[in-house]
Amino acid sequence: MSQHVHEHIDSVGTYVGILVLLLIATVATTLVSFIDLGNFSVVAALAIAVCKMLLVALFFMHVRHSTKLTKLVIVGGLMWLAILLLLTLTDFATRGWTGPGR
Amino acid sequence: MNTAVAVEEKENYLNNGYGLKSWLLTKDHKRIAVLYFITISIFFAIGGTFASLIRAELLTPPGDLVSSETYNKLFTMHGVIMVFFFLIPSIPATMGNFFLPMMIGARDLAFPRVNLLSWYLLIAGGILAIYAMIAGGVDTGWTFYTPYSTTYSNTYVITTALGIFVAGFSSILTGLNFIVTVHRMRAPGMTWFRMPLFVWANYATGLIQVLGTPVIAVTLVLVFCERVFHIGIFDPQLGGDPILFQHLFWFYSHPAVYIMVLPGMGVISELISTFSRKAVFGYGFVAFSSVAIAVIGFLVWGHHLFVSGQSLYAGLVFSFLSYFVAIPSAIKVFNWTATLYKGSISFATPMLYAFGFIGLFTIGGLTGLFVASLGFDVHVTDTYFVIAHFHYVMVGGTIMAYMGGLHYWWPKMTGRMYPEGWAKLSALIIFVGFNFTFFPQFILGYVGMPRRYHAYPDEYQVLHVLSTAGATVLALGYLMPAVYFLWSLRYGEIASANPWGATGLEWQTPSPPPTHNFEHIPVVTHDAYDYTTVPREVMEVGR
Amino acid sequence: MGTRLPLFPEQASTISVEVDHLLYYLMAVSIFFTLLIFGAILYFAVKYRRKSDTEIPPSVHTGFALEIIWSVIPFGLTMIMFGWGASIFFRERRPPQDSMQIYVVAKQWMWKLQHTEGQREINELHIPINRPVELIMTSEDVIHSFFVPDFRTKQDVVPGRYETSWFNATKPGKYHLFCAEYCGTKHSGMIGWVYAMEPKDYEVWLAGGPKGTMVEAGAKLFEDLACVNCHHPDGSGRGPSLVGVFGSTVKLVGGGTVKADEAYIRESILNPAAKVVEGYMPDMPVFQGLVTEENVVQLIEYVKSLTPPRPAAPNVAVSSAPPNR
Amino acid sequence: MEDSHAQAETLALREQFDTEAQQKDASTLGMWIFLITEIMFFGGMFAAYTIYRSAYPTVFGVASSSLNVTIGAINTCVLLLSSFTMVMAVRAGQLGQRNMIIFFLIITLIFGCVFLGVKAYEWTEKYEEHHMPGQIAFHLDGTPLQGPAKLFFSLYFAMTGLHALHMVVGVGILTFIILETKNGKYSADYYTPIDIAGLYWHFVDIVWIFLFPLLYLIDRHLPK
Repeated sequence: MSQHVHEHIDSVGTYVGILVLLLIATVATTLVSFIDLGNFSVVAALAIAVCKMLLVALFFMHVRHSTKLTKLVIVGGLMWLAILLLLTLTDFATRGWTGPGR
Repeated sequence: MNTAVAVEEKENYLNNGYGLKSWLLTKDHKRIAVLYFITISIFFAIGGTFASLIRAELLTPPGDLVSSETYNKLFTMHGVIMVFFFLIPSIPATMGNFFLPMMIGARDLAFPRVNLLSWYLLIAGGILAIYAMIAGGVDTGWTFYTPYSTTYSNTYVITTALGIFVAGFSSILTGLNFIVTVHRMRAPGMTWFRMPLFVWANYATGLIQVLGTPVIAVTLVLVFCERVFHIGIFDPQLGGDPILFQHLFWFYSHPAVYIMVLPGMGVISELISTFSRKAVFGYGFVAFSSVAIAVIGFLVWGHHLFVSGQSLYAGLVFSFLSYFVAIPSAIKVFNWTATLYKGSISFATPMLYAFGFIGLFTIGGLTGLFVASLGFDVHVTDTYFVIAHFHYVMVGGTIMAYMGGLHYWWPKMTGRMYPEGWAKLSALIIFVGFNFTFFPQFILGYVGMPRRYHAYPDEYQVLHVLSTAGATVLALGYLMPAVYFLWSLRYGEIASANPWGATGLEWQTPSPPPTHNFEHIPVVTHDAYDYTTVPREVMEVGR
Repeated sequence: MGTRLPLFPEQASTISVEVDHLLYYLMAVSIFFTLLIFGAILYFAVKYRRKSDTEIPPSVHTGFALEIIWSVIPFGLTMIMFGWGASIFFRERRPPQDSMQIYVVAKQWMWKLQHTEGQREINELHIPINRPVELIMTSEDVIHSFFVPDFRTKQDVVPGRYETSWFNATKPGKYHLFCAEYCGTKHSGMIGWVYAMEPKDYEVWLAGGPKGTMVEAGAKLFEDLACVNCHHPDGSGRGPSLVGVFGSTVKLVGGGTVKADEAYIRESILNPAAKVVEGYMPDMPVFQGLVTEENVVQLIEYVKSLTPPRPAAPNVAVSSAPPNR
Repeated sequence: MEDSHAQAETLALREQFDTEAQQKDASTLGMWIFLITEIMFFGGMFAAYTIYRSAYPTVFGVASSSLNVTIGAINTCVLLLSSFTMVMAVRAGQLGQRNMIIFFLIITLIFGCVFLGVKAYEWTEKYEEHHMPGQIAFHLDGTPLQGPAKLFFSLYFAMTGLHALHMVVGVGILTFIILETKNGKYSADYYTPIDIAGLYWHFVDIVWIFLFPLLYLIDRHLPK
């Protein structure tokens, strides 16, 4: 039952590369926020944040090499966060809707 | 008697250390389970005392026994203690802790020290809650609705919230421990679909504990901040929205209902199988229905908010989703009933509780369909109808299962049998008392009696008197086991390793079990509930 | 003492009949399944009781078809519950357009009610039968809930906004009014009576009240609070004209629109800078703390009176434009 | 009795496990599940944030612009650097280089403390500007809606405060692990605690990755 864990030891170069990408993304998100993108600016900010999250998770947290179960746990956790946000929004986004004829 | 004790002096988890330290610093999941059992029994007694006082007050229409301040504190503390300090830890922390590792053939949970820590957290939370009660109590209702709890109540809200916060982490850690244990600690051959259904149920419960509890923790942190710093998150004066609190609160507290009842369903699966000597009908369906309930349970919380000012469309969405919980619940009930078909049915006390559970849970579940129906719920929400409904699920369901499981596993935990005659009598008294207490409340609710009322109009008195009378019977029913269980510790018949002729791994080791559960880690070669594996002589000795 | 044993509430409103019919359906389904389960358990328990200590019953295979059947059929029955309940709810939440309006202000621990004709009541509500009555409700402190069991209506009353509820009483009589959301120490004392009266009796009762309608009270406040100095009817003042505003869609500074309903007018009085009308400065003083919730609803009623009733409202759908929150 | 059991179990393999791989698997899974709990814990606040930002978009923009974006961005970089040094420490653990573990952990610790120091500075600044919701003199220029402005800062303090609390806990864990490494507890065969502490540290980093744009970068393009 215990699948043996193969230790993947990433090179220093990989980690440095990821760090550089993360720093660039930080500068990018800051600069992008000074450009008027309308409603899209939230999307841009979140998209960059999600990319950064993926870099940290996949490389620094070794999710790349993790078991399927770990990946399932992570995806599940994010799904539950989505449930919390989206179902709460079903209320707040439809406040005041009274339906057809009003 | 004495000779029997002498003969029985094998090493087991109970006699391998007697000092206080050997208990308070134990890492043995069985001892921790016993610690939990003692703790929550005390909380049950406290919560029960509050309930009795509430019923006594409601015997007469005017508020004459206690003042309205006191009454409000009584029902609040009854709810807080029963929900957070009894029902949520009840089955998982006692029987789950004790038997989940044994049932999958493990020596212990994955994280024994975390397990002990979670008991201490419950104690710490409990002490805070009890301190709050002694210091002056709290009167917000166990739901802590804002802005009453944040701005208007001048009782011990912060201390109580802190207590629940701490106890919440106890629950999280228990769930986490169970999940990891089930994934990583199964004995050789113990595949997922050979696991007893009790393990499945506790696994599903663990998912809810891990995913839901943090949300109420952070909500209580916000309530705390609102009271101390007046941050405005739930304050309409600053543009905050009190309904947001209700969303966050019920995001946890609705699934919490399943934290309470799922392990009970797991117990019932074990009982029904053992006492009809049949594999549970539709094993796979019952197993998956536990997980399905855990998942769907997170999608329905808005049905507590139908009249609260939630939007019309959110109401429709949540009502619709609520009915999906009915499918896995129905699957369970039908499969249990079908398990009896062509079985060999024994009427031992645990089985009586199992019958009681199925009956009462059926009524509790079906009235759940009533209150999920929008137009109907508008009328009965916040009335005694709802009180009756959730007591049928919580008391008629969870506590029936808890009592059934306790009788079932008592010989394994203590090495002694309980007195069967008394136990049957008390099971009967509890069933009758329960129905007398709570059935009239359905009618009361539909007629219009709102919940949390200290005084009420005269015409509701007859039903209230019935309910209080039933509660008296019920209290008697709960006192009897307390007495005969204690009695059995010393005078009970010595229990064999497998007094019921059951199949689980926990029955293949002596009663009480040795510290490391098994002499040798078992190798599992059969599906769960395969009664052909039980030796004939065990069945003959079995009662 | 309990002189009668009520097992069923009065059917005193149009909706109560519908809710009761839904109850009958729910009960029929429940009783059927309860009897089915209880009966099966009892029958099996007796028929298959253990006859010898060592017997091992034959194993019974799981019937896949059976599992599907007993999942799908009950689910179908519950979908009827959903649809039926939802249709009642939908009507319950949408007051008819010709409803007579009554303003409700809840506070710990009393109900304060105002009729547009000027009658004011505490913990008592007089209404005519056979006429839809819409309640426009707010709370001064915590959440309360307006509950009339005999009408089968209940609605939480939330501070900081208006909730509505409506009913059409069908039987003259005296009915319980309860606060159903726990609101503090004297929660169980926050009760009252609803008097449903024949329309002519209601007229008599109304006439016995004080002179001066809510509109008149609102108009007086409008002058006393000096609103009139800026909000000129012809739009020449520093504030926008309020004529014809109620029910219209207002353009706001910074883009966006808002429907001028009760909530918007309340917000504009208490916190005027929140949503400023296009073309105006946010320089109206804040009235939060200066006017009571009851004053606010009088002002709202006055503002409403400045909008002539639309002849046979041509039911314009506004739901396509999402509201601001 | 207890003693003999205690002796039977070594630090690297506790009595309830059969193999070291099983133990490492269990610990890692346990940590990940704990992190899921943390996601939901922060999730409650993110839900509140989402609701109020969509209700009061303009005020949130004004309030956000009052935060110091340069400091925020620099602090983000500090935290990312600390994540890098943390993963380097884990790598040193994998290779069994004890001195490198200690070296990188100390650097991580320093970065963590710098982050907290900067955070403390920012909070002080907010306090002096009367932007703290608990203050009676609370006032935010540029918007007439002081209530919702307060809401923004409540969320700001609650979220960054909760994050900082996690950082403090992280600093405690790192200190403990540095000491344990010094005592020679870890090797290439057993470095699970370092690995797990790393997961925690990176998670806290990820939370900040979201907090930074959500709190500091709303409507920056608008003229002040």
